[in-house]
Amino acid sequence: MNGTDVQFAICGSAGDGTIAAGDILKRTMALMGYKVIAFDIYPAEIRGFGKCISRVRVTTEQAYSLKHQSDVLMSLNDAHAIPHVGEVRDFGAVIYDNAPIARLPEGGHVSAHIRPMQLPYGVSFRSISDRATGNARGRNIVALGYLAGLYGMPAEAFHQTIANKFATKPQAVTDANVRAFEAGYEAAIGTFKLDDVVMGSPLHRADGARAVMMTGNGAVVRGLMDAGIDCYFGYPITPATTIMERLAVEMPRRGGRMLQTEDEISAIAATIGAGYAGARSATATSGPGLALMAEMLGLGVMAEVPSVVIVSQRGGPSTGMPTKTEQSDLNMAVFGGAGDARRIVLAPTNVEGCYRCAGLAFELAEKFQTPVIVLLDLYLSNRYETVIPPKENPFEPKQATGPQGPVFRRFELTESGVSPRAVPGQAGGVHTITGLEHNELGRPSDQPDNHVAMSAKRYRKLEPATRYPGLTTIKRFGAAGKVDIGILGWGSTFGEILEAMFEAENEGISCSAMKVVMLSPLPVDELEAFFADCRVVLVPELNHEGQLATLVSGTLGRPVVRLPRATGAPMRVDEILAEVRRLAAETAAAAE
Amino acid sequence: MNELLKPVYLEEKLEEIRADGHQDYRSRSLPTWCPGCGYFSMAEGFTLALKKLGRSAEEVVVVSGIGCASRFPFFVNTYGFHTLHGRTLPVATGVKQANDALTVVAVGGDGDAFAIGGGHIPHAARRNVDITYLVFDNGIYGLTKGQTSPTSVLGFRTSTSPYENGDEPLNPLMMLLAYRASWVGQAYAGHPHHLADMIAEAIAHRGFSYLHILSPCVTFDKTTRTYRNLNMQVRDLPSGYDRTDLAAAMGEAMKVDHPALGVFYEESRPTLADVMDETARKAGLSPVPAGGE
Amino acid sequence: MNDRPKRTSAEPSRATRGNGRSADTYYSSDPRDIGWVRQNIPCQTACPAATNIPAYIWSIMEGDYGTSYEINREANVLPGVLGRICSRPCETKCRHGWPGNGDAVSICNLKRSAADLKHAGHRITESLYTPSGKRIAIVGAGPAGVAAAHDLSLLGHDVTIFEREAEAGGMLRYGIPEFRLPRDILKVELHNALRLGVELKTGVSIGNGPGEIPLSDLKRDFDAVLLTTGCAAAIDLPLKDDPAGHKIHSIGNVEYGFEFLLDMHRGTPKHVGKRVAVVGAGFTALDCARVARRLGGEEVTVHIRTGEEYIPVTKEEIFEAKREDVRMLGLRTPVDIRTDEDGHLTSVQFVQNRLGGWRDNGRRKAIAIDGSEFDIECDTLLIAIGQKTVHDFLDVEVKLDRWDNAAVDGHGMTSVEGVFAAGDYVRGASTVIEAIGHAREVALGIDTWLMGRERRKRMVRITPVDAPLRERSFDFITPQHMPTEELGQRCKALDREVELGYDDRLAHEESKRCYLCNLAYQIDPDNCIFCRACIDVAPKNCIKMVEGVGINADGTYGSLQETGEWNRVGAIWIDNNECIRCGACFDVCPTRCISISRKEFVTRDV
Amino acid sequence: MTESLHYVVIGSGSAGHGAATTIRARDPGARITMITMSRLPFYNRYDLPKMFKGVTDWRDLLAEDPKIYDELGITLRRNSRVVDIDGRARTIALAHNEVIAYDKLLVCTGGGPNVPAILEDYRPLMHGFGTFEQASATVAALPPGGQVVILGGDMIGLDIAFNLLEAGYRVSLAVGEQTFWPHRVEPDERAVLLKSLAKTGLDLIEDRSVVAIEAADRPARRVHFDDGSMVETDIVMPFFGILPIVDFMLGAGIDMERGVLVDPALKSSNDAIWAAGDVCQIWSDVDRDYRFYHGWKNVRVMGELAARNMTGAEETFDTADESVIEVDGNGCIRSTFWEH
Repeated sequence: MNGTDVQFAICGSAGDGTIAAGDILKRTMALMGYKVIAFDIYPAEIRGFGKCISRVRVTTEQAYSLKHQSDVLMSLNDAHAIPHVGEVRDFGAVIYDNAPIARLPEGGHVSAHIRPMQLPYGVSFRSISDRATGNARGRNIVALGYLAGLYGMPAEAFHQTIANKFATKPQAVTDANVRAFEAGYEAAIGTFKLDDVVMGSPLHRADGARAVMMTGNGAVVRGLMDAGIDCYFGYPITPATTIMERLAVEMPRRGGRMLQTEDEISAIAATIGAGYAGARSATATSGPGLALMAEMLGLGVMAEVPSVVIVSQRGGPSTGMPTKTEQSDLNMAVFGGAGDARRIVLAPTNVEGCYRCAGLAFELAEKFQTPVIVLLDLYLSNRYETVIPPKENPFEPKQATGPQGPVFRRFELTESGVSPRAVPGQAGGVHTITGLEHNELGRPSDQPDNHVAMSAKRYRKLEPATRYPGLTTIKRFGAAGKVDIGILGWGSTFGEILEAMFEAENEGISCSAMKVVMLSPLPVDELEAFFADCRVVLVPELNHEGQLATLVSGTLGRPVVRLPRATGAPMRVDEILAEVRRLAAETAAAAE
Repeated sequence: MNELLKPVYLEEKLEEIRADGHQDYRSRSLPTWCPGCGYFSMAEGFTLALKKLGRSAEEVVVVSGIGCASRFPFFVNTYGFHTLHGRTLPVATGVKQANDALTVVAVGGDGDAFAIGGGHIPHAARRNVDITYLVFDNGIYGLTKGQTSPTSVLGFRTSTSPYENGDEPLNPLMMLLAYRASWVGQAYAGHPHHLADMIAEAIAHRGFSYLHILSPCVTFDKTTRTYRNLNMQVRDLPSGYDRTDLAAAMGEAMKVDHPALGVFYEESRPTLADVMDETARKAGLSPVPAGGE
Repeated sequence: MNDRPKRTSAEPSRATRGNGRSADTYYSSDPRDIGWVRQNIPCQTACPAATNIPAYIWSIMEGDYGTSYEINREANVLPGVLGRICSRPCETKCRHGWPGNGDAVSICNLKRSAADLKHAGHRITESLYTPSGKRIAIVGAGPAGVAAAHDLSLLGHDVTIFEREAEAGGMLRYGIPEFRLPRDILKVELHNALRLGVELKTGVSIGNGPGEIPLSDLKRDFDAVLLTTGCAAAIDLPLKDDPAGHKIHSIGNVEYGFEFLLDMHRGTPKHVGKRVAVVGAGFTALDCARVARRLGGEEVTVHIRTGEEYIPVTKEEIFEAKREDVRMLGLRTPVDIRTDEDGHLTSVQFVQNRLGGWRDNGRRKAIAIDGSEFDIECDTLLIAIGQKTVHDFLDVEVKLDRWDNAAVDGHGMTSVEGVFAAGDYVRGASTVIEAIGHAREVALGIDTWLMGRERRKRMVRITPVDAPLRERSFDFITPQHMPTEELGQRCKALDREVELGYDDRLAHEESKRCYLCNLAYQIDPDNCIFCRACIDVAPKNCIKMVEGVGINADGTYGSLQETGEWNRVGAIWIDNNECIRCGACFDVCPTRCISISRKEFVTRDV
Repeated sequence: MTESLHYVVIGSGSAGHGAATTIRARDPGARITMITMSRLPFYNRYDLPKMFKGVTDWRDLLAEDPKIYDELGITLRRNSRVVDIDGRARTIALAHNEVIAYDKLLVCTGGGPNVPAILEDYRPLMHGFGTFEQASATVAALPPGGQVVILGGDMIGLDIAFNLLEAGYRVSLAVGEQTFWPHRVEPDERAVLLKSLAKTGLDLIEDRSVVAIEAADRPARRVHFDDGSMVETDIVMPFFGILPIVDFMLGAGIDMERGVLVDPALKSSNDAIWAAGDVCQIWSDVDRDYRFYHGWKNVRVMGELAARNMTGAEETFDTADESVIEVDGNGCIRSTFWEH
């Protein structure tokens, strides 16, 4: 391997500082100029003993997903880390505290589970922290320091990150953490490194642009902010909450308004209310919240009110697995609710896509006067990637609205299907909108011809969305032209698909991958072309039934091979690869 | 000369009405409520109130849910949003958040407000969103042709309580007072002038104002909440009543057999917008808290 | 009668925020109110005497026949008379008879019942003016003269009536057969009219002849003279080759009906043959035919130029005549009278007509068909084609109009200062009620002229009514038939009254049928919430959403400009022209913004 | 279903490895845990000198493919130090506070370098070669063609010395009592052997005793002798034979002398504990004493024997090779210790 490609996993219990350690690690890596993809897994529990894992993949070349195998696992809590020892590759490292204070039963220590090809590093984080800072709370930072020392990372970069992280706390906190880091770092210097994990130097961009690190949710926030969000309404729900939390910080500083509502229904209701009143307004939720919002989204479609709904999916149905990732809300996002309620659904595949989709969602919502759902999942919401921020704000500012002509026909049946729009406060545009079927003036009408015309309008107007400038609605990767295996994917899973596809290419398999960012309306022409090029199309996704497979297969009337996996964890590259290999073999056999 | 007996000359009256202009606040569409419905009273009172307050049509947004009362936006010539069952207040909150300059009036019936939408009221009230909530309480579901509502009286027979309603009706005024609505009043559809005045006062109030409007359902309730009965039951608030006394307001609200008309309670406290402004001020002074991204 | 549903002001607490009203009266001379009454009370408007019909019917409905009688007398001093023989122009205009509303109210019968059924001890109440010292001579004690005398005497003037005949009453006494108008009724009514101090001089002719008083004397002796001599001569029947009909007087058994009746009522015994032909189409013609039946005529036919549908006689009259075996034959005009060698009538030659266009008076033209002459054999011919005024009694020159009637100005004064004229003498042959109505107008004119100012003026009195006075069920009551004498008995005596009059039950039932058009239902737009509950219950298209109203030249309202656009609706308005005063709207109005007031003409001191 | 027995083997050297595989062969249902302080899977320490010839990756030193542990169902516990054995409770305690219960325990912890008391203080200044880590550090500390001072000798040290010479380093050997450990060498024999050693290119330092070691810049070490002489060198490596590693089982309640005292069947005084390899002293009926039997072959044999006995056999250790050291025809030293 030419460049660096190391994935660290830090696992501990909530309260161990696992995520914080991972956070410092990935920020430092980003600061140093590496590309970073990171993903934290939180427990559903508030505190106590839930498992936290922070995975950080550090690369010099572009990576598309986390690797299913980590190079290094650092355990801050053996009980939680033990199940993850297996994810460490052969000749990778497992780092753990070799002096826990509680007596453990047999197998209770992570060392009991280290595979023969993995390399153990027992370090007494606790006692080192005790010595360095006077208490054991800094053991996560000790461990981080140990990691840094073990792999020869520059301590100064970590110092800076630590200082940033504790900027709002007393200086003593920063100092203690730095001491803990240094102590761990020194411990590592005295450790003989046995694994083959190697950190090379980061590559720096020719244009000198500095990458920043963002989560999918963070990128969503940035996108919403850059697109000029006026109002946000939300109700806390994992894994979307961080969007609201960050907006709560950012929006008041820029004149926007963030309101925590009493439930998701009111969140979407207020979002649509604000959208009606001319604001760029958004809400964010997860599957259960989206289920509650379904009725309101229908209203948004019917009343043609712009609104943006960020949905970060998690394990379902019902309360499901709040802290696990899943892509099982596609059906609801695309079809959910009553009636023929076509809306725009975007599913970014990476953090940068989250930024663009969130910002463009406002443009689309405004241009096409419809709710726009940006469909993330926990894995994408919470994963960190290094992103080069655009030099200039790429989003169009809010478009002026206004009535045209003496009689304001809010729902005029135009050729495009998009009607003139006015917002409250504008003279000459007074109108009433409704969730009832209505005529061009917005008056309730259940006449057959009218319903046909209006339904057609609501579908017709969204067609150009698939070609919206600046938005990648669908894209093919890998070999062009005819291939044996096509892999079709969406959302967070597409990173794994790409990794698998490139690996398969390396193995000589004729394959290609396509991501579908716009799930509704579906870019049918491009999909048709892709299907025409592929002997077999494989659709890996994180749900039980294969919802994209059903959507695409149903839409195109073409067979697909499903690879639905709903485990709560991200898709495994090796699993995709295995399926690709199997299909390639079948294809080859069939060809003979 | 007896002025009361003096005949009304139509052309003069029409001229007067045209000059007054309150009919400009009406939409072109005729209200689709049953003839005689008390909701007409609020529609008319609303237009009179807007005229009285001098609000221009385009700066007013009427938000409603689902139900007979919620058809209201179609019948006024302001911006209107006929939303979903029970979701009036959140949508109205959204509209107000988007533009403080708008006069936002939420409108709904008793089912919309207290059954499906009951969960939203406390929050709009406690946040003191500067909107006006007009609830038209006829104690029945009219649009679905006569089922029991949260304010249906005990013993009321409806299509869903064929053996008489046994559920204690809730007391909206007590609820709203408890929720800390900063303006709580009650009016009656049979007293349109008073109703119009109350709507005007409710809209003029800065903060969350709640006006409970007693109205008969002339189609599905021929026995309980009729004009005849209400005419006999309603009363004025006692003389010397102190509208800043929450305990007194509660006391009056408890007298359900003889509902009082008037302003039960009024207080002045920061609105949601005020809080938002204060938040913005604090945000401007503070370092950026970490977290989130 | 006491089982009538009582209406109570059921809505309580009205005084707090309702359209509270206290009982009071408001007088308006606003042309819109005057116009309202004219527009809304078609019976009263149709009545030449402007009888306040709804008011007197309401009194009947309340069981108060006396008051009903008094209300009648305010407009028409002879209710008992007119209740029997009135031509009933009111009934043809009655709102209840409008298309879709059913049949007209039997107004006239009710008028009669007021007179007939009032308490035996009923006392007439009149308001007398202070004596003015003015003296007025009235020539002719027919209905016009009596009516004028009555009014003028009330106004404080000294009135003397000069009557040529032996008794007062004019055509009432001498023209109308007793089976239609019993003479005792007439006598009482005339007495009631004149007993306030009118000096009645009968058997006194005004004229130039011997024993007659010249008009100029009257003019000299009185402050004013009123000529109410009516139409004192029959119109001649023009015959082929004899346009003036001279030969008619020379033929036996041929007589003018007017003179026939006059003679008969003066006491001259009259006879007719078996076959009696009557030519004419008015009350006189029918009276003649019916008298002929009673005098022994077996085959009595009435010959009409047009058709019975178009003649100015009430349907009831035609009906009763037919029941008495009088045959009505239409589309013919007499052109000649045939006689035998003895000069006795043998037959009448008619020419066949066809119907032409409409004439101004609402009747049809009859156009003779050339060469269609035919003969009808008969023993007696009675000609009753109309009467005309005569002026040969005048010794001063009074200008005539183009119909040879006296020409008068707005006050009723002729071209001669101080000489007024009223009734048929001015208007030509018309109905009794027209004569009375006109006479009363002229009486006011005389008073104004005499006193130098208008003392009385017609205004609209507006009084509140708490609740609707009717029930919707009243609208479905069918007209109560007038009981009549058995056919077998009728012709046995000339003075046996045919129509027997309503009893109390019939009168009350019929009275309920009146819409009481004088009740104005009005919505107060200031209190209206535009809920359309009233429209919903309205039995007719009587309540409208309006944005404007047309104003007629006379100040009355034209058509309402309706709109279906909510923001153009200025008011929900009750179209009183459509309104049948059922009261349904009043009952459903949630804000009690509908008021009821009684609007009626009154004549008030200025 | 009866509970399968839990065999715990402490130590992952030849003895432990051989024992574990043997147990597995004889008791397929058994649970087998192997505990070792080593951080690497089983590799042959005798191969470590290859590192001077450029073999630096431990994977090239593995004695077995680590997959066999999975295949054989042997739990390999590395980087785990046993700190106590409770012979009654049949549990062992690990340094990281984990307690493991056993049914039968085999101790084959081998031995650690024997460092004379006088050199104790200089441990940080000396390089070892007992483990891959030590060897790697040693190799890393050596500049090309650098100087090595080997103190003591012993057969392990000599092997390393030869490899160092072969790799082009300069090697000084400060000979002493343990130079030919574990062979028992008669004084005459010793002279021959030393002569032979000198022939190999070793710079023999004789008749001097080390008294101090000093860190310096370049070269990094100075070795001071009792005669006041001083040798500059890059590294110093002590080789004074090995001592059984038994300190962890002082509280086990079994009979020990220097090593664990076992009967010829390799069972200790506790019925559930066996010992094999460099750690055990075996009763010799011949010698009427407990004896150590060092050397790769012996160790391996002991491990397997103990395993067989633990799994029901009743064999005795009676085939021990006598260690032999001699100078062959080419004048080269030949030792049974080195035969593997």
